[in-house]
This record gives sequence, C-alpha cells and structure tokens, in this order.
Amino acid sequence: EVKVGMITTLSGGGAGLGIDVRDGFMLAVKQSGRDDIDVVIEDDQQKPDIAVQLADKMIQSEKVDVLTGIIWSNLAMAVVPAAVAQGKFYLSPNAGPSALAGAGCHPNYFNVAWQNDNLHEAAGAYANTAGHKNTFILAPNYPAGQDALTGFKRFFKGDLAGEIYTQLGQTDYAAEIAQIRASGADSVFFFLPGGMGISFLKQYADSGVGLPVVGPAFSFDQGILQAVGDAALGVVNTSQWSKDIDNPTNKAFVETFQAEYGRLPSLYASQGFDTANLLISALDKAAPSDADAFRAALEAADFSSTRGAFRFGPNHHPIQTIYAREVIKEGDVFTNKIIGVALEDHADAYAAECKM
Amino acid sequence: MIGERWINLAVPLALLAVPLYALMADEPFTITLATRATILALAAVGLNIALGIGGLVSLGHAVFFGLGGYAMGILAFHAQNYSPLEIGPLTFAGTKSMPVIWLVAVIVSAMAALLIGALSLRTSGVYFIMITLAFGQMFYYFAISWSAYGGEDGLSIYVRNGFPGLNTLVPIQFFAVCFVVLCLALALNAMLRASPFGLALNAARQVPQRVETVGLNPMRLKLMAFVISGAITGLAGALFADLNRFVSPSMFSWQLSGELIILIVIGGVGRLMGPVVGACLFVALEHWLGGLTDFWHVWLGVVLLGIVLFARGGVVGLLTGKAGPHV
Amino acid sequence: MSEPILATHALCKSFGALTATDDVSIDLRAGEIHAIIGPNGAGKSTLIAQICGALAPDAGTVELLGRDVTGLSTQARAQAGLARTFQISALAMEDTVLDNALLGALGAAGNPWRLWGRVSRDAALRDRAMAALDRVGLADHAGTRTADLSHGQRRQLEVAVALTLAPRAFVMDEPMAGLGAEGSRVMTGFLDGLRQEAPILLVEHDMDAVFALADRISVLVYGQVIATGTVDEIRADPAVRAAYLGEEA
Amino acid sequence: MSLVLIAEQVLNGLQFGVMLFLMAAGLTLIFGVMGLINLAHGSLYMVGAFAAAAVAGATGSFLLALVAALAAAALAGAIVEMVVIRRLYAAPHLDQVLATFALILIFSEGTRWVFGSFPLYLDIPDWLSGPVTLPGGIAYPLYRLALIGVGLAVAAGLWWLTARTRLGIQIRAGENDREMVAALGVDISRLYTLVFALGAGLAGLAGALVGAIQSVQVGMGEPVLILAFVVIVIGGIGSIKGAFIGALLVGLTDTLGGIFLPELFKLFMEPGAATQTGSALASMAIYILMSLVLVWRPSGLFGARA
Amino acid sequence: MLEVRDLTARYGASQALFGVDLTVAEGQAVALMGRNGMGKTTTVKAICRIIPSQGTLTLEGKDLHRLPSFRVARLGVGLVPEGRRCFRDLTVRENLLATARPGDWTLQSVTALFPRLGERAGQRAASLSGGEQQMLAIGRALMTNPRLLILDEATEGLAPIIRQEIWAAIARLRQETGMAILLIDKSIRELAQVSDRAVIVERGQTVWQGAMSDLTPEITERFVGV
Ligand SMILES: Nc1ncnc2c1ncn2[C@@H]1O[C@H](COP(=O)(O)OP(=O)(O)OP(=O)(O)O)[C@@H](O)[C@H]1O
Ligand SMILES: Nc1ncnc2c1ncn2[C@@H]1O[C@H](COP(=O)(O)OP(=O)(O)OP(=O)(O)O)[C@@H](O)[C@H]1O
Ligand SMILES: [Mg+2]
Ligand SMILES: [Mg+2]
Repeated sequence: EVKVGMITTLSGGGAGLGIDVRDGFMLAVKQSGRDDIDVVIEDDQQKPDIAVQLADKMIQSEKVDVLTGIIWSNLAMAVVPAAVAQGKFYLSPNAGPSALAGAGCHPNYFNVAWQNDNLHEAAGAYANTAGHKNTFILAPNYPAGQDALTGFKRFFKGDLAGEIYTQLGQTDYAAEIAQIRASGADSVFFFLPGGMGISFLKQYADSGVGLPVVGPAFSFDQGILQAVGDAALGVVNTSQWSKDIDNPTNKAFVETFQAEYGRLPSLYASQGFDTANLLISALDKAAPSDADAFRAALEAADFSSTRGAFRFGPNHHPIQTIYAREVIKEGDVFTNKIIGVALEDHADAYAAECKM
Repeated sequence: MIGERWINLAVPLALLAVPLYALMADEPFTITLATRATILALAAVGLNIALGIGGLVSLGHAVFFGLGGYAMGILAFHAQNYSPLEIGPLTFAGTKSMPVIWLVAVIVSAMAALLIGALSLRTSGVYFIMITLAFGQMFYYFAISWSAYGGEDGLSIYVRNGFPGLNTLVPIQFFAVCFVVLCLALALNAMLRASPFGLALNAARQVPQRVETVGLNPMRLKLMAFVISGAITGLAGALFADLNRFVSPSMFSWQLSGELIILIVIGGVGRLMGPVVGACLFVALEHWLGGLTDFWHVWLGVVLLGIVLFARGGVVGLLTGKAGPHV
Repeated sequence: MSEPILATHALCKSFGALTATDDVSIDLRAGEIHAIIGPNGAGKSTLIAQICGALAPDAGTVELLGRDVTGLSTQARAQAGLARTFQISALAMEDTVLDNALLGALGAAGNPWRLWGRVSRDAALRDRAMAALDRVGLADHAGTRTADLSHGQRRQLEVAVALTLAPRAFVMDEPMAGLGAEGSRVMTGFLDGLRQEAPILLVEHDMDAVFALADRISVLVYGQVIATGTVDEIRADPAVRAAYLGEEA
Repeated sequence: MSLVLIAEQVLNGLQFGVMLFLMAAGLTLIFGVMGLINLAHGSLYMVGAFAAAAVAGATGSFLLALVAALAAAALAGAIVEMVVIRRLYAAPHLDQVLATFALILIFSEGTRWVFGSFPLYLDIPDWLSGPVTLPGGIAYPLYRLALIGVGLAVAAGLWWLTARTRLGIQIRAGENDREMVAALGVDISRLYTLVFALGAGLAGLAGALVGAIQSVQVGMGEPVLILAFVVIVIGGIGSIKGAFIGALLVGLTDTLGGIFLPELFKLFMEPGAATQTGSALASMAIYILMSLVLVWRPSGLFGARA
Repeated sequence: MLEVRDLTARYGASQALFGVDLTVAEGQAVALMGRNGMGKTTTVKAICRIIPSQGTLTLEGKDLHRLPSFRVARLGVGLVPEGRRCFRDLTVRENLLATARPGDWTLQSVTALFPRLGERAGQRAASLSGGEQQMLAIGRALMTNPRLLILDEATEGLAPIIRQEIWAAIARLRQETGMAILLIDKSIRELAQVSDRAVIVERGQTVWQGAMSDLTPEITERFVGV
C-alpha cells in the first residue's frame, strides 16, 4: 500500500490544467490494475499558501509517501523544497523551475515533464531551422516569462527585432502588436500561457500583421486550442508530446483517454499519465520506504512513455526529444500535427550546477 | 441570545481546545489549520482596529501582511545563505530568530502604514478603499518583478525560524506562539476600544466634524489607528510566512486584502471576536467544503450569502442579537 | 467697554458669483448674548463656519481673546476656547449619550492619545460629562443610544457637548431648531444663565427666544450687516422689518 | 520610434480607454447611482461573454450573440437584485461587499460547472474582422474602431439617461434618500431592479464585445473589475463624464507606460534589465496615477461629494 | 379621509407608539401636537408606511397597511419630512421634478410661491441654506399634487417673514384647493390660526383630540407645556 498525495489546481481559471493532470494520472493508475495505490487529491486553488498547507496535511496527517500534481512554478517552489527536505519524494507532472534543476536540485525530486526553459529553447532552435533571422520576442514579466525569453535566446541565432515584457494577466495587446508591426521583424516568438495567449493570438490574427509565429505548446494545447480557433491555424509550436507521436503507448493512451473522459487528451494529461507510469514502474521494483532503492528505481525510468524514449539526466530532469508541431483543423476540431524535430535528446541547461 | 462577554471568553477557549484535542488524537494537520486560522485572525484583528473602530475600510492591508512576510523571508533568506543584507551603505546580518524578525516586521509595517495612511487619509469612503488598493497593487507588482527575492516564485525558507526556549517545528509549539500573540493583540484591541483614544476614534468614524469642534484632530486619530492596525497585520504576516516557511507576492494580492475584510464581516464588524470567529469559520469551511466537490466554491458562496442575509452584524451579531457599527 | 472675546474683521466669502458674507465685522463681549438674525440664506451659517474654522474666508480676520486665529484649524480654535453647536445635529449616533459628552470632556482635557484605561472609569472625565448632561436635563438618558433620542433631545445633547468644553465663547447655530414650545422655553432659560459663564454668539430664527435673550442683535441681509443694536432698536428698524421680521413683534 | 507609430500607440491607448469605459459603464451606473459596491460586476461581464460564446456557437450570428449577452446578463442582474441586493440597501456597505464576493464565487464556479474548465470560443464576425487603413497610413483593426463607436454611444446614452431623463433624476434622488423617494411616490424597488439590470446588461455587452478579442474563460471578470473600479474612482464616483475621462486616462497611461517606460530606462540601463524594470513600473503605472489623482483631488476628477 | 385608530409602532426593540387615534376629514387641517419625543414624527412615518406599524390605518377606506410607501404617496399623501431631507446631490430644479406628478402645482406655481427657489434653480440642494432647503422640501411635496399634505415641522428654521408667508400660503392652500393638511409645528399660535382640529399625543398615545376652539390654555399647558 502506497499513499500518493496529489496537490493540483481544480478550481478557478487554471483548473483545466490540473484536471487534465489528474485525469491522466488516474487513468494510468486504473490501467495498471493495482489497488494498492491510494491517491489523495486536493485542490490548491492556485494559491501558494494553500498548497503549502495541503502538503503539510498530506505529510503530517495522511502520511503520504510520494507527492505530485503541482501545475505552477511558484507553487512548486513553495512546496517542493520543504517536502523533499522531509524525506518525501516529489514527482513533478508539470512545473520545472530552474532553481530546482540547478543548485537547488534534490535526490528526491524528479521532474517528469520538462525543465521550464526546454520548450522555449526548442522554439529558438526551430526558428533557426525555419530560417528566421530577425525575431520579435515577448513574455509576461515574471520569472517563468523571463526564463522563457532567456531559453529562446539561448538557442536562437538570429537577431532580435524587439524584446518586450508584458504585464502578467494582460488582456489587450494592441500596443505590442503595433510595435511588432513597426519593428521590421520577420517572425514572432511569444510565451503567454493561458488566457493571455488566447487574447494575443486572436488580436494578432485580426491585426493583419501576418508574420510567422512560434511559441511553446502551452498556448496551443488541446484544451485551449478550440478557444483560439482559426487564429491559431498554421502556427508552429514546440512540445515534447503530441497526440500523433507514433508509438503504441501513445496510441493506446489517446484512445483510452478519449474513451474514458470523452475528450482528446492534452499535453498535461500526457504528463500526468507518464508521471503515474513512472511511479508504478518504480513501485514494481521497490517500496518508497526503502528510499535508496526506490530512488534508483525512479532514476531508471523503466516505463514506456507516451513520448517514446524517456530518460532522466543527472539532475532528475528529462532528456527528451522536443518536436515542432503545427496547428491544423481535423474536421471541426483544432489540433496539432508534428512537422519535425526541434531538438533531439535535449537536456536542460542547469544540470551542470546540480550537485547530488 | 448570548452576552458578548461570554463570546469573548468562549471563542479563544474554543480555538485553544481544537489543537489540544488534535494533539491527543494525533492529527497534526488540524493543528496546522488552527494555526492558520489563528494567524489570519491576528491579521484581521489588526485590520479591525482601523476598520471596526476607525471606519477605515482598507483594501490594502495585504501590504502590511506582505511586508511582515517579506521581513521574515528576507532576513531568514540571508541567514540561510550566510550572505549579509545590504541596504545602501549599511549591512545587516540575516537572522532566524522570531523575536527579531517580529520587531522588524512591526517596525517596517508601521512605517509603511504611516506613509500610506498619511496619503490615503486625505480621501474617505470608497476613495479610501481604492487608494489603499492602489498601494497594495503597487507593492504586489513590485514584488512580482523583484527578482532578487524570487519575484513571482517567492522565497522558500527551509527551516522554520526559532523562538528562544521552544522548538517551533513542533506544530503545537508554533501554534502556542501564534495563539499567545493573538491573545495579546485581542487584549490590546479590547483595551484600545475602551480607552480615551478608542472613544475619540469611534467618534471620528461617525462624526469627524464633531471631533474637530471639541478640539481633537480626527485625521491624526485615524492615522494612529491605521499605524497600529498595520503593525499588527504586519506581525501576522511574519507569522504566516513562518507557518508556510514561504513568502511570495500573493501575500500582497488584493484578494488577500479582500479576504481579511471578509473574515471581519463574517465574524462581525467592530466586534472584538469578530475576526477570530470569521477566520475560524472561513478556514473550517474552506477545509470541509474543499473535500466535498470540485465545485465547492459555489457552496462556500452560498454559505457566505446566508451569513450576510440572515446574520446582521455577522456571526457574533447573530449570537448576541445586536447589529454592529455601521461601516 | 471690555475687550471683545470674539471678533470678526471684514470677513468676506463668496461662492462663485454669490457673496455669502460681505465685509462682516461683529464682536462678542464678555457676559453677553449677541444674536445674529437674518433671512434664510443671508450667510449666517457661512459666517459661523468661518468663525469656527470650517471654511476659510476670502478676506478678513477672526480674533479670539485678542489673538488672530484666522489661520488656525477648527480644532486649534476649539482648544483656544471656542465651542460650537451645529444647525443639524452632529453626534455619534451609535454611541450612548454619555459617550458623546465624554468626547467633549476628552477634548477639553486635550489628550486623546491615552491608549489604556477605561474612559468610563476616568472620574474626572465622567464627572465633567455627567455635569454637562445634568445641566441640559439629559442625565437620566446617559446610557441611551443617541440614535434613540428624539430630535429635541439631540439638540439638548448638542449643547451639552459644547458645555463640557467649558469654553470662553459659544457659537450656536439655531439651538432652538426642532425644539417644541416647551423645549424652547427651557432652552431659553438655560441659555440665559449660561451667558455668565461665557458669552454666546447666537444664530436663531425663534424670535421669542432672540428677543428674550439677546443683549445685542446684528441683522445680516445678503451677507451684509445692515443693523446692530438692542432688541428695541432692532424691532423698530423698518429695514429689518421689511427684510426679516415682517409684521411680527 | 516613428511618429506614425506614436500616433498609432496613442490611438491604441484611447481605444483601450474606450474599452475600459465600456467595462466600467455598468459599474458606474450601479455604483455611482445606487451607491452599491458590486464586486460581482465582473461576474456579470463573464456571464455576458459566456452567453455570447454559447449563442454564437449555436447560431453563428454575432449580433444574436450580443443580444443574448445583454439579455442573459440583464436577467442575471435582475435576479441577483431581487433575491440578494434588495435586502442589502439599508445594510452597511461591507455587507454588500461580502454578499457580492459570495456571488463571485457562485457565478465563477457555477459557470465552470456548466461550461467546463476550458476557455470558450468567441470570435470577431467576418464583416468586422481585419484591419482598415486610416489616414496617415495606420493599419487599424476595424473591430477596434467599432468598439470605440459602441463605447462612445454608450457614454452618450448613459449621460443622457442620468442627467436628462426624469428616470435618471429619480435614480440619483434615490441614492441620496431612498426612503424619501419612495415616500414621495416612486416605486424605488422596481427602479433599482431596472437600474441593476441595465448595469448588468451593459457589463454583459462589454463582456461579449471584449470577449471576442480576448479569452472567454472563468475568472475573466476579476481583473476587469479592478480596472473598472480604478477608472470610476479616478473620474469621480457617480460621474459618467468622469468615468469616461478616467477610462481614457487609464488607457493612455497603461498603453504608453508599457511602451515608453522600458525605452526610458534603456537610456541609462542595459537593455534586459531596463525592459524588466520599465515594465515592472509600467504595471504599477495606473495605480500610481490613481493615487496621485486622489491625493490631489480626494474625490476624483469630477467627484461631486467632498 | 384619513383614519388612524389604535396605531402602534416600534423601532427595533423599543416601542414608540402605543395607540394613536387621529382622523383627518376631507379639506380639514389637523394639528398634531405634543412635547418633544412623544411620537408625532413616528405617527407620520407610520402613515406614510416608512416604518411598519399595527392598528387601523385607512385613507378613504383603503387599508394603507397593505400598501408600500410609494402607493400611499400616489393615493395623494404628500410629505414634508422632519429635517427637510432634500436630495443633496440634485439641483433645486431636479429636486422639484424628481417626484412631480401632474396637477395644479407646477414648477411655475411653486417658484411663484417661493421665488428664492427660482433664483437657486441650478444649485445643488446640499449647498442651500437651511431655510432654502425647507422651502424646497415644501415645494417638492406640493409638486406631487397631494390631497393630503403632511407638514412635519415645516417652518423650522425659517425667518419670521418667510414663516408668515408659509402660514399664509397654507391658509390660501386650504381656501383655494381644499387640500387636507396634517400639521406638526411648535408654534401653537399659528397652528391655532390655520387648523380646524387638534390631536395631542403623549408618550405614543393620543391623549386629547377635538376642535381647535376647544383647546384651552389649560390643556396645552398640561400636554405641550405652554
Ligand atoms: N458650498 C456652497 N456653494 C455654493 N453656495 C453656497 C454654499 N454654501 C452656502 N451657499 C449659499 O450661501 C448662502 C448663505 O448660506 P448660509 O447657509 O450661510 O445661510 P444662513 O444665513 O445660515 O441661512 P439659514 O438661516 O436658512 O440657515 C445661501 O444662499 C447658500 O445657498
Ligand atoms: N430611529 C429611531 N430609533 C429608535 N427610536 C427612535 C427613533 N426615532 C425616534 N425614536 C424614539 O421614538 C420616540 C418618538 O419619537 P418621535 O420622533 O416620533 O417624536 P416627536 O414627537 O416627533 O418629537 P420631536 O418633537 O422632538 O420631533 C422618541 O422617544 C424617540 O426616542
Ligand atoms: Mg443656517
Ligand atoms: Mg418629530
């Protein structure tokens, strides 16, 4: 019997992501057929202080062995260091702040999704391939946004026609779009998660600027894409997962997920699914109470991922292939199609700083 | 109907009984919840001095809560990294001692309250609400982009700060610290409202022109209340940061300011125990309803609506059968 | 003739095109009741507001006990010995009658910064407040919530608060307003005795009271003092009759 | 930075201001006129956007969607007024704050219950999409020009309603003394339900109009609520003119601040840090503006009451 | 036309009226008298349905207890409330128009009665002098063209000359329009001149009522104190 504590966002505007992670995770648990995995799920309301208290609850009262579920970097930063310091294992299904990948890495912390910079780095690499020479980049002014632009610049070889930080939660981008138009750029890279991305894309499409756009998968994911609509068609985005990645695990995942929940799985669902499978693969080998053996079993990552090949780097972050996808319309549904590989077997930039 | 005196006695006892019971039943998380309620109550007790007696509806009290939190965060961060804290030409060592942190939290928030109060008190009514909100938002956006201390990600402190003679990592001991601070704040509040200052402040809320014509300065009375209020809320912020061992800009958010007001309204505006009752009820609701359904906010809303519509003067008002002051 | 306790010199105040007080110079001497009468809108309340510091005059000065107080705030003037009652009661309605009186006592003591000790247990403050309530006949209502008082009782409390200040001069804006016939009579008797303590600048439309009380009367019309004199002089003044008194008296 | 770009950005600022006014218009009406602090205004805005998205999805007609948004929000407003708000006019302001906060919770999570957790699709109709070229060579989205038009029309209509009609006079009288208005023969309850529904309807209309170029999602109303409050407080509560000027000021400050502050900091800082500092300051700009205005004029630019 | 019998009312926990009886016949002027705090204003508020009450309360046979405040007004009851209560933020003109109903009283006739209101037509009510506000309150009630006018301390704070005008106006109103009037005022002399009947309340109860001519100095001395 293992107890897993899942702290994720189930209410409010960001609930979609948490629900997908949870559903993906629970699907894998169900498919494993194991009845000795007890998952305790709690809603963090996207508030750091609530998340911390839920972690306390799970550790103190529920006596969980493994924690998982957090969507947002700032919540992860609030919960993870304390949790792993108390000897718990934490498997991240989404957030991957650089602080936890570099100097702040920990033997009990595993990231099953990506380091925050990864998809942006891939976008930079793709922009090179696509022949973009002069790009305009923008992101919200907060740590993840700053990381995004840094990540993009790390791989992009062309010039920057402009670099803007927008306000977190901004909904109107007329001014930014005017700047893009005037900048003489040949392309645009943006990282605007959630509603910000929807607003930007709609307004960008309506402005008639028409330059090619590249972005990380977050603004083009299954859950959000329908809301963006035509404005997203043809946009290239980078992702470590896509529903058309051709391997049996992924095919089965997409099918069973759709059958179980009546909707297409998203990036987050795949990450939840992989997280659960990683956990199950480790449980097959050792119990969490035997921390060293369990850790070794996790490090081995001996499970079949929806992404195909999956392994951990020395800092317990994935080394994985990141694809370039294009938004297409299949019948009435907007979705993504892989058009190439942006970065092969990509590791994050912070591994070297990690001493463990 | 119950006399307010009984409520003033029973509520703290009940708040004390919960974690003691949890200690015996070995439910450490219940102690954490009680601690959370205690700290939020402390913050709201602070606000209630400005709001309940002085009629100053501040939608910016998160500023002080956050400043208290960051006072803890920054001092402990520097202690944790063994790096000195440099402010201009001055350098300070960080610290992990609660009393020192509290002192800093109180002083910093009192100074901020003095400044914000002096500017905001030029206005009144809804304008006051909004100008305090504006200050709150300024601090919030500043904290978000202040990358030296983590920006939006906040600051994690790995080990709870220490209090001489106690092991604050033990939940019940940390609760005891918070509870004693809350009781002191309540005592201060009770003393204030009966004191000459309280009388004058109370009148300054209702008829400032009358207070002027008896030779007193209503602005200064209110400013004083605002400063005391901010200092207490700042202290609560430091404790809250210690409870979570984490600070982030969300401590500055307007939602938090709003939540503090709401705690007071639930409990009863201007009632000594209003904030305490409100905080306990809110934390309990959040905890119990959260387990029921994904859409528990709907039910939380319904309960709150019920309180407004059927309990004039908040829960304390319902129990005593009297409406509170009109704010 | 003694030094005036309170005096205005050429006070002027306009609201836009309207001149509410126009070059008003009046004074108040020890032991007297000086009544200001005049048609509605003549500028009486505006004059009082300037004397008490609620409005800044456009020109002119206000002098209290020989000192120029024009630049002082309301509370500084109150501390210097000026007590005012409002035309429309300004009282802390949620508090008890005693609390309102205590506020006055606190103002007289001049130190509201004591954060400890029950104000109601402070014998000095309490005695002072109760004495004032007693004098206006509200002692029995000390524990009543002010909001529960009738209009008339509120007027009495308004005066009581002024009394607690033991001021050097009173400025009263229509203290009889809202009082019944009996109440007015009682108040008249009361003010009559009060003038020994401190002189009263009295704005009032109740002519029975004014004629019974006033040592001097000034008549304000369109912001200007058109006449000053004793009761008989004013009663006989045709200009005053035309502008204000009508056939009365 | 070219002159044309600057002109375009000023236009953007004005346009954003008009959009803000559209969002604030209903709030001014309810807040200024009825003296009610309605935190749930943002929720009504959201209701409008969701209703529009649902109807546009079902019928494909944008105009029908707008009508639906107006109707749904007005209906929600009327119900809310009759069930909850009506009992709170005499209550302290803070009770209204708590009640309308509770309404936010109910509306937000209720909407998520009905529509799910993902953003909905609502787009500009074809006949309003794409840019047009303005004199001076500025390519400007037609839809945004249409928004400006609607905003101006709403401003004029509201001003006319409150200042020129007897209904408006009665509404304002009711704010001063509800009891007396009723005692003199005006059915104040019905009047207030009407006003609340109208304010709510305007919020819903704004939600739909703005929703077409933004994200229609749960929680979309809260940031709008704060902005709308900032706008009407800067302008002075109860003044439609104030709200309009306030909205333009906020729009210009926000837009131009976001563009020029980073540029300004680049003059004496290295570009990366300058962008960060500049945009940090830009996000505070409207709040700084608001506190400056209030310190200067404690009851807003056109506030009636001292 | 107005019939009040055994009216009781309370403010929260404290009872203010213990049984007020009062009738006003068509075209009659009735003075409601009593010391301060005896329940005159409370009676008026109950009649206008501003506060809840029990007992008999009918206007021309219609039970007012079944009607909300605004319906009572529309039946023809015009109130000049104690303390004026003008709409502070409205201009004088708007105050007059806000609740106007069609009839003989119009903006012209009211400003003819109170020329000062005409002069101040565009000014905010809050900045009017006390007396001007009082005129405005009367004018406002007249503009609803009532058949029963209730004046609660309507001459409070007015200059003698204006008070005389108002009393004259009231007398004229009675003669010319036959409007019924319920009056509360502290000046017994003037009440006696215009009223037909008097009702005296003491501690929330009617203690005396009858024709004005029957009101002896002993009675007023006993109940009103003069
Ligand atoms: N803030 C203001 N703005 C414009 N006009 C004002 C203001 N305050 C007062 N007034 C005008 O100034 C004149 C004098 O007003 P004031 O209140 O002093 O009269 P008053 O003599 O006290 O009258 P009353 O006896 O009726 O109380 C009035 O015509 C009034 O309308
Ligand atoms: N809002 C209120 N709340 C509680 N009690 C009140 C309220 N208003 C009046 N009372 C009480 O009701 C009683 C009757 O008051 P009311 O105002 O009817 O007297 P009144 O005869 O009009 O006196 P006055 O001549 O002073 O106006 C008084 O004892 C008063 O204390
Ligand atoms: Mg006056
Ligand atoms: Mg009365």
